[in-house]
Amino acid sequence: MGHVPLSWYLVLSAILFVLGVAGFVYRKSIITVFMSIELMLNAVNLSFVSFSYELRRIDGQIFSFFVMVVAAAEAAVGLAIILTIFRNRGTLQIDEVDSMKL
Amino acid sequence: MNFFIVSVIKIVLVFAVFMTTLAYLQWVERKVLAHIQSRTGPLRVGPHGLMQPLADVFKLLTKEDLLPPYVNKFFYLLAPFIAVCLALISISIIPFGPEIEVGGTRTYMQISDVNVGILFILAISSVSVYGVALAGWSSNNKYSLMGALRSSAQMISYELPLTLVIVCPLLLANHLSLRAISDSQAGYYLGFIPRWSIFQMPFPQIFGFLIFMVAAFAETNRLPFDLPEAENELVAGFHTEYSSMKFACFFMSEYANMVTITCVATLLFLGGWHPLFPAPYSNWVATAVLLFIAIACFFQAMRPARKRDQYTFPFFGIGFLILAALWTVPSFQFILIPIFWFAGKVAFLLFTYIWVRGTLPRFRYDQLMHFAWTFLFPCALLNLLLTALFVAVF
Amino acid sequence: MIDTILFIIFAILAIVSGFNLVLQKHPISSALSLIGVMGSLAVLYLLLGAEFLAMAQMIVYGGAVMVLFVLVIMLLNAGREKGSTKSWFAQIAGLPLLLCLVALLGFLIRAILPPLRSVEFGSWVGGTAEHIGQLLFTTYLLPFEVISILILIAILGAVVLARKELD
Amino acid sequence: MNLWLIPLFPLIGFILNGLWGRRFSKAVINLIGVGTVAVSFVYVLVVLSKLYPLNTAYSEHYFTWLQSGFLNVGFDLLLDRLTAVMLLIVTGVGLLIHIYSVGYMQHEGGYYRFFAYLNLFTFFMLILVMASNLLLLFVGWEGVGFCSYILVSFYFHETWATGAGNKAFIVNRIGDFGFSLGIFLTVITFRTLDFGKIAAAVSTMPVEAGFGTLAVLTLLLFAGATGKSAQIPLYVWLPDAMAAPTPVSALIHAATMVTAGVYMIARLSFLYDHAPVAMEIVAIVGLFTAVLGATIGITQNDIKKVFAYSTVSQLGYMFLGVGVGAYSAGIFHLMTHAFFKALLFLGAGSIIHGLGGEQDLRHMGGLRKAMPITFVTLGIASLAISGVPGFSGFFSKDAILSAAYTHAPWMFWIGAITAGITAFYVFRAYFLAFFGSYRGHHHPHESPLTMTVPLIILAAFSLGGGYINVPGWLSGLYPLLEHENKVAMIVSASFGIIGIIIAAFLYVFRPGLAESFKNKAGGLYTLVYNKYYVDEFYQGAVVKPLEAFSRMFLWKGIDRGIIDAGLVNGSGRAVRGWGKALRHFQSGSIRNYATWVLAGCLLVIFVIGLYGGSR
Repeated sequence: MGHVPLSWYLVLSAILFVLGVAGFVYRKSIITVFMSIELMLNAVNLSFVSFSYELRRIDGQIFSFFVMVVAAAEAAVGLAIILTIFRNRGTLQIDEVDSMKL
Repeated sequence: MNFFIVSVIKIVLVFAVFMTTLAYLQWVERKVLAHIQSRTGPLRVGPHGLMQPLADVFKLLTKEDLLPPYVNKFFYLLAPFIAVCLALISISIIPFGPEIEVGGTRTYMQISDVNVGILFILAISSVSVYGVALAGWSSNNKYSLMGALRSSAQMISYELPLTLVIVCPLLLANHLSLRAISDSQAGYYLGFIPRWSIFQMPFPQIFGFLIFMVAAFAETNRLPFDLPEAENELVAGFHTEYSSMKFACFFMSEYANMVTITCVATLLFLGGWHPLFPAPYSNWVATAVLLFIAIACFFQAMRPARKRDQYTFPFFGIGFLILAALWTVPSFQFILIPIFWFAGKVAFLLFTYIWVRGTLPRFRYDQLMHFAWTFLFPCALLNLLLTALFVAVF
Repeated sequence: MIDTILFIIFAILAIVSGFNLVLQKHPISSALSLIGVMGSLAVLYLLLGAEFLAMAQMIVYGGAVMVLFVLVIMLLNAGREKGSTKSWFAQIAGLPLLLCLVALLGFLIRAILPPLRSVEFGSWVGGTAEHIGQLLFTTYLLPFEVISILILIAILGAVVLARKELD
Repeated sequence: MNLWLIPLFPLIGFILNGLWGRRFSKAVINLIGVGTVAVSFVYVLVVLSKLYPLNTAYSEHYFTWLQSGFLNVGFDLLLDRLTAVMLLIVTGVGLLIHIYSVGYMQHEGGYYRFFAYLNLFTFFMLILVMASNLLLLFVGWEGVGFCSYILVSFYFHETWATGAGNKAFIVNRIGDFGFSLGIFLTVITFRTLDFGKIAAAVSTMPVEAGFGTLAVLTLLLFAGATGKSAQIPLYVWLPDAMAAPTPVSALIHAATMVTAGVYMIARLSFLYDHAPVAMEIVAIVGLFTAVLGATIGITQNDIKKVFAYSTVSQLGYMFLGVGVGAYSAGIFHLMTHAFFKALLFLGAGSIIHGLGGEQDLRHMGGLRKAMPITFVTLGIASLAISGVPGFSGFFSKDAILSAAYTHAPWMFWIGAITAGITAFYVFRAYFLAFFGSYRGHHHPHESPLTMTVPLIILAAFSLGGGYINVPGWLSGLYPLLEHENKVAMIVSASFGIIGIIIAAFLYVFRPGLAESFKNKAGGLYTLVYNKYYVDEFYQGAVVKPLEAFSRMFLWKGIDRGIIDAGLVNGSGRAVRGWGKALRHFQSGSIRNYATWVLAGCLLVIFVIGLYGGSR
């Protein structure tokens, strides 16, 4: 058994990303949709780290790090928004939050 | 292949010692608390209740494994598992002593040395919230949920000062590996002041150490910060609905966390296995202490408080004499002396845990959070700033 | 050898957790699945020589972000999802589009990328704390400072949003 | 040598007075306003004394102003003998007029504003005369134009003042349009704007026989000059510009700015020399302007208007001079004219000041006792402008007329007759003001010392300025081509003296006779009195059609029809229509939006994968 080619990591990243997109499109709870976004971010992070390995440069990891930090900030604000939505509307179903329309 | 064999031996050894320590830590706690409160503590099972931990294990194993209705089964079963696993994992990177050579094989007195050891500890401790949170939520019980939420909030809040204060010894040591941090504290100022972090120039971390200990108490949900399991308000907090072995898991994880965090405190602040005194004297401290204990045992045997003491204490005395002799054998000293110092420091800190528990009353929840955010956090921040400043300047 | 085994184990764990995230109906199951994905990814980062990032992944994602999610789920007592027919376009077009995405990504990885090196555990450890710190505080100092301001703003925003209205 | 210091001082004065003048006391404003010009004048003297013989041009390069393709325009200042004359006129006469203003403006509002503007004008005028390339000259050119505008509109609360300012500005715009076209043509033709380089380039070209590029170029530049220097057909603004305070009329509209056109042609003499057709046109335009100005001057009753038309007429002489190739004679006349015309205006200002604002000749008379200094100095100026031998005007006018005689005798004869008319109308005004009995109501009094001292100094120069051998000084630049022409000299001088005698006869000895002549002339008099109806003709032939065209075509056709209806409302309607169509996509469902985003991303990835990503 040899070593794993790096493209496997990229394939894994792609799979996770697609799963994240699927979660975003098909899940109906705001929180889960939000988690799907985090999944997508994680998938992209894996790509960053993989390419960082390929190029032997750690800039990719730095970007990954920034993505993490932004995700943390986003989670803080996003969950606060979710809390507010729940307080005002008493629901977490994403399809019921649809008053911004014609 | 050699690496695997050595690793397996080390894992078995550490695991055995660690589990025994956990079991007897509980015995020690009950004994010390009892004596603080002028009681005697466990006495019945074995001499001085020494068999009590074993009996407890049997009791918990043989109890009926109750599964309450209305709980979320999967998470209800998962929670104690998570808790105990995460608690036990951290010990794998704690170094107990320097690099040694046994039978031509050089190895560390540590299961594995990790470059980012301290980050690993932080990662594990931050993830260990899940055990508590899930347990409380899956129990489907408002007391449990309240306990879980409180516990989670408390652990997250106190993690901040804890992390900030950990950074200070890292600044002094300039490394993330626990072994390297400990080694950076070897040596003495003026020939007698140990170069431990709490004494280390340019900015002694005494305040850092105190903040760390306070935060560690909260982090392990121990008195005076054991709000999650405040019996009189929340019945028993997040593990109200747990019984038998599942309860034991939580119990074990609490003690394991205690031991881990005192080990970390020792490594970060108290110089790890590096002795308090310079080389020739420190070699005999262990022997002297053990001899003193042995003599005390014999002395106690001559004036027994109870009848059977006159039979048991001489045995203890002989045991301690043998141990003292063991520490004088030069071919064992290179292993035993670091272990003595490390174990001694950890034991002292653990005793402090119990001591505090026996002395201080419990905080109110709002006081607890208030204390964390408005006192401990700014203090830790200030400490960090000053340390960074001094490190940068000198 | 060992890295191949580790990769396979954790890749499978990540994919299974990812599927679980999408398929489970209860938010908390999804959240735990996501934690599983993140833990697996942390191990994969270690394999790729990004040890600092692996620990950061555990501390930030595992210990902070996901704890927040779990707490919010518990606090709001979010239950199982209900079916909905409002988003008709997502229901109809979602699956074909997803398949297109899979096909496109697969095609891109296969067709466009040149052959990449294979991953050997320990052959290159670039992401030590030292290297990351050096780069972070020299080349990327400005983004770093900007992002710390971003975090500060996020904290304030979260406090303002989540605060109970005082009458 | 730091030539840049010369224009810098007035600029400093402008900045100080302009920004903080409101808070300064009058003494401080005087110190700044007059002092900066005085420093500048002294510095000019210092520079000239250091560079004295100034046989070759001296120039300084400061920085590259524009670098665009082949065109490289530097901020360069130039000092040669021509510039030296102009510098002395601008700073010297300018200084005297500044001093005079202290007295004249004493009781006017906007005191600090006036001095700030004057300083700014001085700055731009200095830039104009020191510029080493056409573009920098144009900066000064436009700058003085702007200053002229704000000074004509100085009494901005009066409609007639702002109207006159607007007229001056707009008429100048027409000329400057030609001037800028001339600059563009210069850039195209010579690929440079530097005077020295143009001269070098032109010297290799043959003299143009017909109507070629150089003729067009020089005539375009001359169009600018007709605007700035009030020649036919753009002279109409200058008489109206008398709405400005009298020192402004003296400085800007007599001594300096209006002569910029003459200076420009003298500066670019190498170009005009190569375009004889243009020269001929310049000479003819100058000649007819001289006649026109002089004839209108006879009939005017406003003392400043008389002098204004006299300025138009004298500028015509200068253009006649440069047009026939006697550049040095033109510049000579420019200088003497600066002296005596400034003196005439300042004297008129002194009268107006003494009479409390009265400008109408019919309400003056017999002022020689009340204002002795003004009487004497103004008399010297009148003699000078009439070309009486011995006075400065005689020398310069004679130089021009001699050259004209050499060039074409008919020009000389018309010029000489005009000189007689000039003498007549100037002395008409002089006699009406100082002789006879007083016909006004205000009690006349002599002006203060700050006003009379400049008058006396200028009178001295008007008297003796002719002995300064300007053609000799400029002989290095412009070879002396006119030889001494005794006949011309005697004829023109005698025409001037005859004009004076007629004026004396009509207005001093037989006052009633003038009235009867007026009545007899009838229609002719009305025609001339109404300035040949040129303003009315312009109004009917240019302004009205332009207004109609603008209203009917530009406003209703293009602005309302195409821009408003088509572009503005049309784009609004298009957006609304698209909005109506696209709003069905706004379903409020986040998941639908996400799916759309996904579709868009797929498109982008697809396109990148197809075209961009392949290596």
